[in-house]
Amino acid sequence: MDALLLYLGPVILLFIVLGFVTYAILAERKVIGWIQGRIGPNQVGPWGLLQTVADILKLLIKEDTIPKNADRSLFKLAPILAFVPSFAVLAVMPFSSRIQFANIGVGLLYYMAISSITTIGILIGGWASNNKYALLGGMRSAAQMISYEIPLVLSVVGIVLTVGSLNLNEIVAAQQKTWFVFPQIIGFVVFIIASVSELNRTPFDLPEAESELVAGYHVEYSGFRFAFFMLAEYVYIFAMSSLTTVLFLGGWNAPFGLTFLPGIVWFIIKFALVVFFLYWVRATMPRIRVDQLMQFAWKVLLPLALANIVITTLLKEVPFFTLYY
Amino acid sequence: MLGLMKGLNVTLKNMVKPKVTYNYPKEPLKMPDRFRGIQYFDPDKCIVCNQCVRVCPTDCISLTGKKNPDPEQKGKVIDTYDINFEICILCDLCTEVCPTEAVVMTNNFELSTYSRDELFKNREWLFANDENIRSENTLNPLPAKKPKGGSPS
Amino acid sequence: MSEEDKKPPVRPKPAAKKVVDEKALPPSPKQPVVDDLVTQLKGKLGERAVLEGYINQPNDHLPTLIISQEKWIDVLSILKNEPDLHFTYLQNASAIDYETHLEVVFHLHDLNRKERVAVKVKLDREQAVLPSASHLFAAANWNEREMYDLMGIHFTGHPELKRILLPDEWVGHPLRKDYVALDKEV
Amino acid sequence: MIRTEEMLLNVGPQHPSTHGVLRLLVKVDGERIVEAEPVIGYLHRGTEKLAEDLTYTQIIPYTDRMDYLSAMTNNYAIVHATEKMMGLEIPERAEFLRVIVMELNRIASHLVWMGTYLLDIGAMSPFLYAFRDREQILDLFNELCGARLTYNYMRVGGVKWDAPSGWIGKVDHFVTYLQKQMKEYHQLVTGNEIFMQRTKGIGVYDQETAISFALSGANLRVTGLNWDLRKDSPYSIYEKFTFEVPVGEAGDLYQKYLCRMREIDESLKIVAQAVDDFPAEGKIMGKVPRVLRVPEGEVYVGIESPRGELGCHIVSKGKDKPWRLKFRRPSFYNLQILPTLLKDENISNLVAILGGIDIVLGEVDG
Repeated sequence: MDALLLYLGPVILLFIVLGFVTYAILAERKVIGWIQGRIGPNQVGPWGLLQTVADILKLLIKEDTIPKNADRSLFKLAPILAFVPSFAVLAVMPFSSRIQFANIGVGLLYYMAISSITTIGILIGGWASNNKYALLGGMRSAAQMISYEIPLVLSVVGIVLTVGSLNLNEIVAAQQKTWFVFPQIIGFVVFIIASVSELNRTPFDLPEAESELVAGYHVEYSGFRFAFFMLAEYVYIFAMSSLTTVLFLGGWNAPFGLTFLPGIVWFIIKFALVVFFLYWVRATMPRIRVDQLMQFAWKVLLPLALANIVITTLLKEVPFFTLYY
Repeated sequence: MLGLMKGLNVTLKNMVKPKVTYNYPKEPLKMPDRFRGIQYFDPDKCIVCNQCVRVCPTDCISLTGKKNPDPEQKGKVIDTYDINFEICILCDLCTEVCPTEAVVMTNNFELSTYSRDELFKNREWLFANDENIRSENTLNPLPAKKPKGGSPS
Repeated sequence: MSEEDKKPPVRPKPAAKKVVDEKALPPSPKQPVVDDLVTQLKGKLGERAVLEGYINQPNDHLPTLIISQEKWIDVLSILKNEPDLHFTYLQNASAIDYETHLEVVFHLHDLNRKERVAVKVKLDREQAVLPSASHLFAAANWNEREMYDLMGIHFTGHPELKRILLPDEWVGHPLRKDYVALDKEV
Repeated sequence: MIRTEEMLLNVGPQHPSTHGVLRLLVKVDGERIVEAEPVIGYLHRGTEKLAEDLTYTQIIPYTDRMDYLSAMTNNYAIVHATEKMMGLEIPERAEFLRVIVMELNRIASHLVWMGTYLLDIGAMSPFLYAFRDREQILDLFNELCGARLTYNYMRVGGVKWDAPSGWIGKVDHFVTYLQKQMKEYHQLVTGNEIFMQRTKGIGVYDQETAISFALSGANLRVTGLNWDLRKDSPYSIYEKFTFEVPVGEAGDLYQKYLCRMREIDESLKIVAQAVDDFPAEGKIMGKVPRVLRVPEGEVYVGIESPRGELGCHIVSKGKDKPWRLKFRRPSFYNLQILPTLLKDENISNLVAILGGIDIVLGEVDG
């Protein structure tokens, strides 16, 4: 039974994630549509529920094109390299007190480490396409992801200091009284900004800035390979929203002692709010400029994240605050 | 930060506002009366004065007349009347000059076809296009027969 | 077109001037302006610099000068750089084919005094060559390319005289009256 | 400094941010632009040549297609030049209608500019909000003249249609509506820090450069020069209305944005005044001969289109067709400054600067 679950579990998760991606895309289009005074997709299926299914089907039956002067093997490798880490990071995510695949001691570190591999996939994709826009997009992506990984990691150091562990379960358990969003507010803001940037979403969607670089690193991709890039992007939304929930919003813990709902439901509610916030930001903000993006990471976010660490360590020793830190 | 917050507030408020899109093509779009759509042509009214052909800026109208079959009557009657909708820009000048309102605008605007050849509309097709005809048309009415015409002053 | 062919004019006259003559309009309030301009330019560049100066009455009494081809750049430079003239704004640049000759018109504007002047130069149709004014007016650059492209006037000293609106391999200059389109249907 | 290899990037003619079919040959060093050369003419339809074979009335629908975002001003340019040559009197009601539609069209055009500009910079929603509000203007035009973009509304001597019953009231209603909406735009865009960062101090040029390149419209006014043909060489009945000419100082993109937004406010003021003073009745066509024969001569008139000075230069030989018709197309003049502005800029600024000029390719290419 355990062995069966060991193999079957990830498959089930994969389908859950695919289902999420399908409806996350639809929800994004719907939400942005409503914000913009439109209805959003409503033609395929009731309320457009089958729209993404139709889109994916279209992508699957599309001709598989590879540009003549592209580096064929790298061109094929890139989408896989971009997608696999996005799914692999889900292994350590505690969705509820019982649903988790790998409860490892360095869960947080594992997440951060594995997710950076995607950058290589994007860079390879941009380079192998042999297209100037793709190259620019790939370069931007590499610069951006590397710059923003540092504030992202540093912003959660405060939590690690408080909990004294990198294990995600222990981090959730430590939030039974107070969610970390309150004591770690600076860390939270830095984390949210850096994570939006890691996700390559507006206002940090420079690698695929459609009004500048047409589509950026995936400009030459079509059909199934393009679907993989899209899939990676949305699985990361799934992963990053989960991580935000786990780190700052108390994971499966119920707020105000409202324990009549099971932990997983609370997790989903918090998770959905984070996802909605991402859509909402996307519908509102313009795109930041590439040089300002770098300045922002190194000159604003990094000092803030460092200050947060210092404040956390100091407050840990102050009598009253020890309760929260 | 404040500006960004204000922006988020605006978008959130707009999310619950009523939507402005039309359910076209499921529900046909109602165009105002003056809308310049595909022409309707009434062969009985045409006096073959050729004004529409001369005024057309893109030369998309071609017509031929023949002698009136009724020997009592003078003048000509229309034989063929074609409008090439590949190049017609629906500028309204032909209906403006037509003294008898033989060619008038309708509110129909759907012209898409799978072949360019189908955009070449002849007299019969234009006569059959008799729905949603515009009420005001000519600026150039025949002096005696139509005292008020469509002159909008 | 054929009517014009039948009566070859001995000396080409500007079209606008005829209107003024025929209708015998009352003298324009702007007459002193144009007289002053003509004297000033003639004094600086010699009698032959300005061929004619008149008022284009229908066009809000627009002072109009006809410049000799040789002094074109000198006149423009004086009009632009003289402090009391200061026509720095190139409002419009057109080229016209009168069948007997070509004409280039620059409408200049002084934005401070709100004064306008039109300067014209007549060119031979076969050898339409004019020195470029793009170093005086940055806006003249593309305008001269457009005139070259559509009217076939060669501007000497232009930094990049090539076709601008039509493809580089186009044959002929379409705005010339004797231009024959290759494809009649288009 | 390390020298890197320069790369030739072909932006357009099919690119989301070139607003049509503009092509830019950009030499880039990393993301820095070394040199940019606009290639135009992809939308050249030879309007000026075609016009030589058309009567004055027939030219009007062709002008609709030049600056397709503000066809009313284009209509007016040609009819105004023709009327000036023929010395026609225009009935007051017709002039009022012309001013109302031209100012509404200016608002519509600026709204599209605002929306597409924000889209270039990466914000999606302002684009749809702007189109939502512009749609109301297009509906008004549709009701007035039966078309949403290619109006063909003005005629030599007046306008084609009188206002349908209730139309003036709708215009008045719209003015109030848009004045409210403008506040929302300012909340959404004007104070947005990212937008300010993207536009403040970018694409700056001084007044002398602007005059030398013969820029016009907001592109000229942003350098601090108060120059608006509606004020400085008044045409139609603009002298009757009180309005201000918004002027910038810094000459950067943010000021340009503010200028255009304030121009919308001023246009709304003009429309509101015109609606209030709208003559209860009157003719909409002056005394015009059936066949328009323009006396021999030439005339150049410039009017203030949303993009700048739209001029019409007619040379007539006394026929019913112009001997030569030349349009001073403001986008064509304004685009010329682009290579100068793009030098040593970042690629992200390319779209911001290009968008700031506000070109319509139908007009650039004639």
